[in-house]
Amino acid sequence: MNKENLIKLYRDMQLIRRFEEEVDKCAKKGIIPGFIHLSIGQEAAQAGMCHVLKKTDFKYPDHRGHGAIVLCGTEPKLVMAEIFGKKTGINGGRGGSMHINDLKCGNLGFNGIQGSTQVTALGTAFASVYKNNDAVSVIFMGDGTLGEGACHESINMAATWKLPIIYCLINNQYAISTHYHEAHPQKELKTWGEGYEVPSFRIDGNDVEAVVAAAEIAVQRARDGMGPTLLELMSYRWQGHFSGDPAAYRPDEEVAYWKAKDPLKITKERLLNLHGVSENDLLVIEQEVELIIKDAVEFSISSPEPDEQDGLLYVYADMEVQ
Amino acid sequence: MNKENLIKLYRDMQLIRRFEEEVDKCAKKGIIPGFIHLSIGQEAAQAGMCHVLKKTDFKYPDHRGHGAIVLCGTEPKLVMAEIFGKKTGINGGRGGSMHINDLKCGNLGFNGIQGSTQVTALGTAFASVYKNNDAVSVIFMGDGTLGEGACHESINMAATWKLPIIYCLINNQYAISTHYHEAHPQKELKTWGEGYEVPSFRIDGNDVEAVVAAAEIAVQRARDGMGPTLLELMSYRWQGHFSGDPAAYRPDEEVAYWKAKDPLKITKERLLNLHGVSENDLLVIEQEVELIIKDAVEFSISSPEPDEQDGLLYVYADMEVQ
Amino acid sequence: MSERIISFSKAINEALIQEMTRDDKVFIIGEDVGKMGGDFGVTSGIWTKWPHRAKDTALSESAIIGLCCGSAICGLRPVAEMMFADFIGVAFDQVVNNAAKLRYMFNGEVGAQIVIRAVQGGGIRCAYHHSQCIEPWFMNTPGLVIVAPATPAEAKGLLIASIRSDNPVIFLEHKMLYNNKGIVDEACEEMPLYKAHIECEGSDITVIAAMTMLPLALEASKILKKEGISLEVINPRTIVPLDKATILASVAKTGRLVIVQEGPKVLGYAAEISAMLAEDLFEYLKAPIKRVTSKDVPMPFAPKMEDYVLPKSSDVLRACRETMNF
Amino acid sequence: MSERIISFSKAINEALIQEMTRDDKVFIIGEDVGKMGGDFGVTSGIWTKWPHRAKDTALSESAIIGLCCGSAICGLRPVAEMMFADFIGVAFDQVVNNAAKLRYMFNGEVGAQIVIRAVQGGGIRCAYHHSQCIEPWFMNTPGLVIVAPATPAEAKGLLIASIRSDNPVIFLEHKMLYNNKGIVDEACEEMPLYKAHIECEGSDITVIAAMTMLPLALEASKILKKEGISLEVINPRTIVPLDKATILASVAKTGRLVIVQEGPKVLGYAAEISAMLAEDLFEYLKAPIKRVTSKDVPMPFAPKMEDYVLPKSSDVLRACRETMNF
Ligand SMILES: Cc1ncc(C[n+]2csc(CCOP(=O)(O)OP(=O)(O)O)c2C)c(N)n1
Ligand SMILES: Cc1ncc(C[n+]2csc(CCOP(=O)(O)OP(=O)(O)O)c2C)c(N)n1
Ligand SMILES: [Mg+2]
Ligand SMILES: [Mg+2]
Repeated sequence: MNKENLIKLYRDMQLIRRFEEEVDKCAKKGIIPGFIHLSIGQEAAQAGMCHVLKKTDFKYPDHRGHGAIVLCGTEPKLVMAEIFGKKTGINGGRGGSMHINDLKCGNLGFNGIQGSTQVTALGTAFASVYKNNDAVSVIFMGDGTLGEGACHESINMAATWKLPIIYCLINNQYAISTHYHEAHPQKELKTWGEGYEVPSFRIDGNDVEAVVAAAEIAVQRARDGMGPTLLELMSYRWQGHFSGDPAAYRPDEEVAYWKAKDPLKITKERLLNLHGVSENDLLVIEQEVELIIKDAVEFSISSPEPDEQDGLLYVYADMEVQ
Repeated sequence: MNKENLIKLYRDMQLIRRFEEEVDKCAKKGIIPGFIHLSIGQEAAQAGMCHVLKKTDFKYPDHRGHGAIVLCGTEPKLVMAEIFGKKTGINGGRGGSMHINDLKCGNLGFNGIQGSTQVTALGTAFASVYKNNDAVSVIFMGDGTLGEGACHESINMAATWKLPIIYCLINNQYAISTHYHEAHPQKELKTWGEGYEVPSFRIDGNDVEAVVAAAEIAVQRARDGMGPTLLELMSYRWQGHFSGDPAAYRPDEEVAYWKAKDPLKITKERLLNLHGVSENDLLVIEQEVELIIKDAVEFSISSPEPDEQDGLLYVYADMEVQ
Repeated sequence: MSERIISFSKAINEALIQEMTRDDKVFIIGEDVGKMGGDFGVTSGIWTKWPHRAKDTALSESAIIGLCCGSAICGLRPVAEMMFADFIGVAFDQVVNNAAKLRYMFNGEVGAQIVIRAVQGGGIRCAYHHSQCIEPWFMNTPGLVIVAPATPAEAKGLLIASIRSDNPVIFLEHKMLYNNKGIVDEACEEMPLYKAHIECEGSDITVIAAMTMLPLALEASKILKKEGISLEVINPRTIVPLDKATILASVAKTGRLVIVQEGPKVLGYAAEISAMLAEDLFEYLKAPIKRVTSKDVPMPFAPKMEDYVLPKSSDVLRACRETMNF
Repeated sequence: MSERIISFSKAINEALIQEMTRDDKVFIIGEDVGKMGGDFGVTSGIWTKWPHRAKDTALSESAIIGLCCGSAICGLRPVAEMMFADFIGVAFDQVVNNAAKLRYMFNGEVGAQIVIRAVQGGGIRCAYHHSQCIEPWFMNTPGLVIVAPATPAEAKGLLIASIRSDNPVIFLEHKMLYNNKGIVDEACEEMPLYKAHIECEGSDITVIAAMTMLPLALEASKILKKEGISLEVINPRTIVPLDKATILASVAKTGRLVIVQEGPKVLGYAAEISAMLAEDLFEYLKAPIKRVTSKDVPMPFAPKMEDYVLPKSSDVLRACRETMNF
């Protein structure tokens, strides 16, 4: 990968990291309502996948999807304000952390029921075929979500009809407290995709270059009408399932091992050692990101709460709820 | 396989064949209510599987399961009377063709929602482990039913927990009008099982000896605590989806090809040519079967209809419905 | 107006073809709806015309509804068939948590303009997994519209309106109605959603009855007329949202209400109508609001039992007489 | 009777441990119910005691309920957890077409003696996929029992009774109640199902309120007492089947009824209560039957909006005053 792209990806990952860290802080301060799933540690998987996508593609970030969401194209401050439940949020505060959509840039991160976007994506992918355009549909999902029956119905239909779908399975090895080997029979989850004769690859999900390379193949196959691809991106969430979860179910060494495999650190080292980028160049990027995040948090805090009656909007196309 | 067993299997298949033929006749005469799915052509798959099972095993025949049901141990006339909706039916006429249960012999053919028994069987199999007994659970299913999400949830859990389950998938190549290659991506459906690292075999489902051999392996694995096995038994239904369906969606040559592969004929020829059984020996068996079928039909026709209020029974354990 | 007489199922078929001709964003999807033309033959002839717009699927009801939602996001107008309404149980989440909430989730930017044709109801002797009435499963979920035609003309007109609607519509097709015949205008256009129809005017008792219950109510109205009891029979046509205005106006006039509903009594849709009246029109009521329903059991197979479980003409007559004599 | 005070969630935990100790056919199953002790910590300590009777599963709700049904056929008594009640949508078919009908399908020989613990309701700011009230999804299905405890003592006693029941029970645990504290007898045994509880006697208006709605009703009763309005507050405890006798007796006395229910109004369980009364006790009614409910929308995320959607104390007061002044 060339330097410019890798720098851009470093910036993307930095944006995710800092976004999530601030969300975490604000959640712990109690100024974000509800519960929050953070993607710290999984930046490379999200950034690498988003890197190869167009605005017109359909992206389905999941509950741990803030990272992919801020890279889809929505202004980070509008995402942050949504997480805060503010009127200025991209969905007017109706959705919150688990439901952040922005159709303008193909962000369909709306569903809190695991497995649901798997079958919804059949529809956006089907529409690409129906309308004969080149948009692909990318489902972000976790290892645990693979338990849902909807995953089977989805890949079965996608593979049969050769729909342009990418199953971007970020295997962070746990579903809440349950290790994927306790919930699934396969040594590698990619084996599941092979059962449908779907090209399936296990990739180091913390190596953003490896992710981009695999994602490019998958997206090209989809655009070429060759059907779905399953990418199993191995990664880890540094925190517990939700902000505040002590995650006592994971061995300390495991956490330490994965923190050492920090996707940002890996990329930074490559930039410094292989691409002749200076610490200072990166500092500039980090500061630029810092401004965005600071702005997002301030914007969110200072934004007004929604009107209580806003919750009554948009139920029917042609009727008002009283 | 020794002669005695093969003769017994011939008799079992003859019983299914003749049972179904009479059901078909009565349905077409209009003396059976509702609709009926016949298993003519699939006798070897049903008989071969049932042959290796005990009364204490849990059998889940599906909508095309009359054959397996009469081999589970329930008296054929009680099954027939149920199909007729008579008071003397094994379920008092409450169930009919699609819902014929008899717990005494482990017949759990109760479900008309495709995919449902797949997850129910997890429970009977789990109970075997919980109680530490050797009962296995056998799910009869069609190629089309594999579309249901429940199949995935079932095999995923069964394989992870090594539950004693056999997926007896009778691939008769059609789900109503839809060929399995139109609904599923795999060349062979057994590939699906391999996606869960479940031993999966495609077998000639019209060769009763091949079915028995495979079933024995699968059942032994289950009893030994080695987990589930998937058997894809290739076969064909001679009739349409339901009694009366003209099945115009199938090429005539295909039907002719499979009728030539008649499982009864194949077995009969083996008995005559390889085992020194005489035509007359087989005639005796056929006549014995004939008596059972005749008795079943007469019993069913002459049995009383249920009382109308019988439909109100057994809703709650401790309350009556008015 | 032409005097063309066609069946209920033919009326649905015509509506589909008419809308697919008019709008190439409309497509049909479901198990065996394409090549074979549907398990009940309702979609016949469509696949031949538009093979790419008549999709036969695997047995994957969640995928079917999910696909509908996704394609609706892209502006398409899918019409899905649930071969038997009961099977929607395996896709319940997709209906309730995806289709119904899609507009809300998307801030009104898009919604799930999908139609789910669900073949429901008892009477054909196919027991508890192929005979249920599903509207109570969905009525508590805001965002859904539930439509219930009783005649071929309604089937055609309401289906056209449902396809054009920007809301997700569950379109109930009672299987016992498929062979019923009636006058349907070939050039028929949409019949308005959310509007009940007064089938016959009367002054003593308002009787509300949808789908197969409507003939029972109309029969009762003829019989009771001879006894000097005048029924106003209302066919709701749309079950969610109910046409409150028409119902209230009628009961305000008659002061008496009997609701005839197929399906178990407990929290069937008759409960909502009754509660609505008990709340909004109390002072006009002259007698208890009666619900004539199926018995509270799974549907048994044997004809005698099934007939016993379903509401009967005599039940309607008894309820009306009791109401009148209160 | 001991004066021990414990939380609602602890009460459930105790009930589980007590029944698992008593009967080795009882086991628990669900996502993260074992090692971690449940997403809300309700099953903590069980896996340590009985690792083989506390099964952590994949995200497979249909498999969970299906497994429960199958194991019930073999005589076991599973207690499943739906981490959030909303997720039962993906297992809807298993509840409605398998568990509920199992006894019927098996001719009464066996039934689904299973408990599904479903964590439901709004208030914790987690929006429309984690805040729903699910009882209306299931009430029209014969064969199911739906239980709705409001206090720690009820949680314990009713859960014990539910586990011992031979019917499939949906056991609603409102998440806003988990931290509520109350007196619970350590040796507590079952509290009878199907019995409503009169929380306070009164003469003017019967108010029915379950789970988190009960405190609203009790608060209203205190406030209105000062205005000379006497409320009889009934906690139904079991929602299906309703304790008709207790409710009818109360309304026969007061002649007025207000039902306070969380969840959208259209065909919420208040509709069934209202319809039941309008049918059976019409002559005793002095005023319209009022339903105080959530607004008919998906649950929005932002606190201000969520609070606006949920029923409030002031809504109850207004409804009672209007009823009284009718
Ligand atoms: C149908 C359904 N079941 C359960 C949940 C609760 N839930 C949310 S996330 C989650 C774990 C998901 O694990 P995984 O897919 O590995 O994603 P991760 O959280 O690890 O990113 C669970 C059980 C849900 N939201 N929907
Ligand atoms: C959930 C569900 N969807 C659809 C049906 C309707 N249906 C019954 S059998 C059948 C085809 C099944 O095909 P297959 O599994 O191949 O079995 P076969 O009929 O060929 O024996 C269909 C679509 C159903 N009963 N349940
Ligand atoms: Mg995970
Ligand atoms: Mg088949």
